[in-house]
Amino acid sequence: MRKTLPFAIVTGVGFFMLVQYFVPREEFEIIYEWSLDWIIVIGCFAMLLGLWSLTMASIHKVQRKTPGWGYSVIALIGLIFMLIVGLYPGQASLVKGSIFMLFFEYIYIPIQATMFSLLAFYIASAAYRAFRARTILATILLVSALIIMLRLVPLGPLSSVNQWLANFILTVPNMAAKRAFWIGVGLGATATALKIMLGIERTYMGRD
Amino acid sequence: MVETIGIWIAAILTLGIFSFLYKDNPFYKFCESLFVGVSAGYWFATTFWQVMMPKLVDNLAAGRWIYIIGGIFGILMLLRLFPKIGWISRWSLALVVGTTAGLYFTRYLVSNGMVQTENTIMPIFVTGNLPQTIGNLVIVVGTFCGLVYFFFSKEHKGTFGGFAKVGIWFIMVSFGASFGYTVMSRMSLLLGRLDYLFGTWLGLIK
Amino acid sequence: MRKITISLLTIFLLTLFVNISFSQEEPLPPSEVKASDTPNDNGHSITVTWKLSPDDGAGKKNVVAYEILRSDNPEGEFEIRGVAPAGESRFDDKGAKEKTDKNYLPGHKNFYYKVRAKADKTFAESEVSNPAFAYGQWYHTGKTTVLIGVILFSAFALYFINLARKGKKLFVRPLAGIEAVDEAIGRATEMGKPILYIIGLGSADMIATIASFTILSRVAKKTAEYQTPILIPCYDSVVMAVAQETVRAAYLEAGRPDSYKEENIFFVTSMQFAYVAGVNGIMLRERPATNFYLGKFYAESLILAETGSVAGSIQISGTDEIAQIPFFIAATDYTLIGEELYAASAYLGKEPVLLGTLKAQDWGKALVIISLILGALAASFNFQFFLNLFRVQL
Amino acid sequence: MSFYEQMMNLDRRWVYLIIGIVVVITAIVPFDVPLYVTPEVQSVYDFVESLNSGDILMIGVDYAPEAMAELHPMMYAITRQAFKRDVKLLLCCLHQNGPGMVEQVISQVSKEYNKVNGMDYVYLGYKPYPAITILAMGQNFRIPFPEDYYGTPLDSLTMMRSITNYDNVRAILNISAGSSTEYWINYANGRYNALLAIGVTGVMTSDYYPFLQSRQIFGLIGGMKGAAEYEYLAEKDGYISKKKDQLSAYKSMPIQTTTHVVVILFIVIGNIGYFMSKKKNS
Repeated sequence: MRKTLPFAIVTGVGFFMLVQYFVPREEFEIIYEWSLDWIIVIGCFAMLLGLWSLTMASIHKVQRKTPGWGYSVIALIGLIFMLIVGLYPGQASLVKGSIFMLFFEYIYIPIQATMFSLLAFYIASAAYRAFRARTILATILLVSALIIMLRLVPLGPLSSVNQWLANFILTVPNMAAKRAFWIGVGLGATATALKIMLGIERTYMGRD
Repeated sequence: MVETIGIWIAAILTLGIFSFLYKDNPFYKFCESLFVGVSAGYWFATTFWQVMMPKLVDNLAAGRWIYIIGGIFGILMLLRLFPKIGWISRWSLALVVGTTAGLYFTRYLVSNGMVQTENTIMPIFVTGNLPQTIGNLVIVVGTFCGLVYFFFSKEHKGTFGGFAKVGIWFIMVSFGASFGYTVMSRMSLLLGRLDYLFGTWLGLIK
Repeated sequence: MRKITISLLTIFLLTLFVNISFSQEEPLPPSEVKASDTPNDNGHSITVTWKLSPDDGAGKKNVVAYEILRSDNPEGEFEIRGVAPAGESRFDDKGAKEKTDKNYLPGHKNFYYKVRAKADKTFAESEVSNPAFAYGQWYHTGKTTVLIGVILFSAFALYFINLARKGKKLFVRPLAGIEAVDEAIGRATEMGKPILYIIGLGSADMIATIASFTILSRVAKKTAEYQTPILIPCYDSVVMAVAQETVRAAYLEAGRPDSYKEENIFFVTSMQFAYVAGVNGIMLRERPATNFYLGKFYAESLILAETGSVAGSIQISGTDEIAQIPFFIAATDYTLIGEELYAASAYLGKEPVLLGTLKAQDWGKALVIISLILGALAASFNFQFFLNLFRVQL
Repeated sequence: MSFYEQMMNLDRRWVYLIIGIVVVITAIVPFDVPLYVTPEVQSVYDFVESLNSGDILMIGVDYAPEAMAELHPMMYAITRQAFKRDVKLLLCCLHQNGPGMVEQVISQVSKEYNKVNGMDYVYLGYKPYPAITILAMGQNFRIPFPEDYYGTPLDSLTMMRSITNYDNVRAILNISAGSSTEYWINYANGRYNALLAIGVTGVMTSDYYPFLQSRQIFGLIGGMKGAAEYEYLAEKDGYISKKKDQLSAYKSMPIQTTTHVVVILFIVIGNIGYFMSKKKNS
């Protein structure tokens, strides 16, 4: 029960999903649709696990008075508050103008957008520190990035030369590399899926 | 009124996050904790209403009892919270992993393997069009070398190693191009934030 | 006399007028309307074909579209099921499979079709077609190429796994990112600091995430042996559950089940940048000696990697998300590129069966290379047959 | 520590500060940047120019508010150009968080040009599973979208009477920040031979250039720069105007240029430092 059943399930549903790809019949299609929905439902229940983990971790920090426990209190308050105003009013909480959505708009969105915009600084810093022509590979990466970036800089008569070069990079070597990359990923993913279905790769699922 | 207060709060939180660029500080820590808490609450409530309700509750209410299976496996998942019977939750994990492994087997083989191969098959010789001929030739050679780079069971030595080397060069060119283009997107994001601070909040620019 | 002339003239003019206004006569109807089950489907669709109306095409009496009508009784009332543009001679009358759907088309029930050639204001109807019913198929004939691919690939894999089981040594070339793993764990142990392992933003069902679990399992086993704590902040609750299982099993295998701490594998939040904010905090406050970023990553990759580098950690990254690899290359110490991420578990485990599948992947690539070369030649010389082999129907 | 070594180990906060200062200064003192219009943007613009009044253009809008900065300018410029030329628009949205935003754009622009919903444009709304939806629309728009965004059955919309599937639209423009673009290319173009052009975020641009080479798309508007080029063309022909503040991407080009110059300089300086300190050590 503990050991065998999970792998029987993996192999069973795995092969069913493989077979249904080739069978257009209605019965297969319906089971396929159900399984996808079941997985979504399982994910919904699993949300509770996440919530539990987050809450318990914060409570532990507060109880043990670990350094910075006050911030855990803030996280907890934010969480509980959002749950109350998000769940208690029913689906009305998702309507624009509700307290829930106001919090989303004026707290979540601005922080989210600002975190995202930090990338503007980080990309500059990464360019400064990491783009050094240490090896041939690093040099190629750097030169290709420079050519693309120069597209945004008016270079006068050189502009059209650079445009041509950038266009060549994007349509020829870029395409070849991406194709090779994607084909490799495709085969690797297929192999991983096969390993799971055959039960060769089972590290992800406990052993006791 | 609500809007004005909202904009002020948003602007202050924006500054709090930016302060992280200087160094980790209590202001940032406050914003971070608030952000984590609020986002988790938002995520839970919206998923509950937008996914859980239509996928499980509405289906059951409409008499589609088969959905109870999803519910049962979902509840089994929660047994993880009880160490003694936590192992039962593996059945649910098995269902999730098994289903998608079966799906991905063909999905990746088709969309990444076969479709990409099909797209790469192109005539090398295009009569009367030298640039295109050269371009196509380089693409085929580049894809070939790129694939050689990803060979794991053969040592990259000799001619084979040479191909692999050219392959990783091609890949690096492509990564450089990605990087170069992304700079633009990231700067746009920063502009958006500054627009908010100086325009929406302070009203300095229009 | 004059009166008669006028009335005659009126009649003449009228007929002329009528003639002009009706000069757009009915077009000729389409012919040979045939109905049959749509192949390769779930059994709720009927394909209708017809011969174009002779008035279809440029310079003729303007058929603008065809309307397809259906009835379950050849004499009964027909309802419009769809429109096909002029020049088209085929229509799939695709229905829904749910009985409750408005558009439900029952299988195994006879239907009759008519096709109406529409001109601007008038139309002409064809004869009623033969009866046809829809039924589902057991095999999708358009997917044979895929089936061959699946069989070939599985055969390669099984063959090499078998070979490996029999004890044949399979060579794998070294990967810098993998060789750095041991060193990175060792460094954390020396410094007495934890290891941070980030599985990324993927859900538990993504291949990159699964590949990351398999690497995590080997890494966790080593951390168990070295007694170095491993922190895993998670973005997805199912991923968290799987990660807990994985690490618990690894500790058990290493013979250190008591050192396993479930609270070290915890959930942060499922919103991209909030997660990043939380992880940033962990990096700066716990100061892990080593950060692993393995799995599915999006825009946050650079924020994580830069913060990690501020914190002075050694960083090993890997993802199959092509747009993020440049940033990992720039900001972390070692990067596994695409397929290397999937291969990593075989490298770390050195289990023969896993190496066997690596070999199968290589053979897959060899096959692709051969097809590429043959295909390029075929395309250069216009061998359409060979090109069609790769076409996959959906 | 030598000067070069110091330069090499410059605290990253200086880098942040310089970027910040440059952005703020350029925002205060803007200047005109000469713009090189790339052929892949020009061809999208020329295509819309070539449409006659009454022709139907389909726009698949697949982005969420996060990508608004880069993609909204394209969306606005194209809809304005189309409406001014009396081209009819058919819109759909395949991004979960996008439908409301698309509605805002189309209702605003349609008001500017007195266009009527159902006659001059139809907004189909949102459906999940982009691949399936795109395939189904190739058969008939009514399969995934029996009703439009506002709940009106498609058959009762005047504009939809002559429209069944991709065959009835002159071309599809996909403005997208996600993977749905791949499906538009593989299915709408690959399976149904629809004429397709795309507008994507800067991050995605290099991924989609290859499809230009293989002629699966006839044009590509990449990120803020592509949007600025489009706005530049549209302004020249009088479809949008600077006075009404309708050139948001073009307006940000000075900042894009200066920041790019700074990033390029960082790379160059970093490398000079690297080589000089290496020389010294050896």
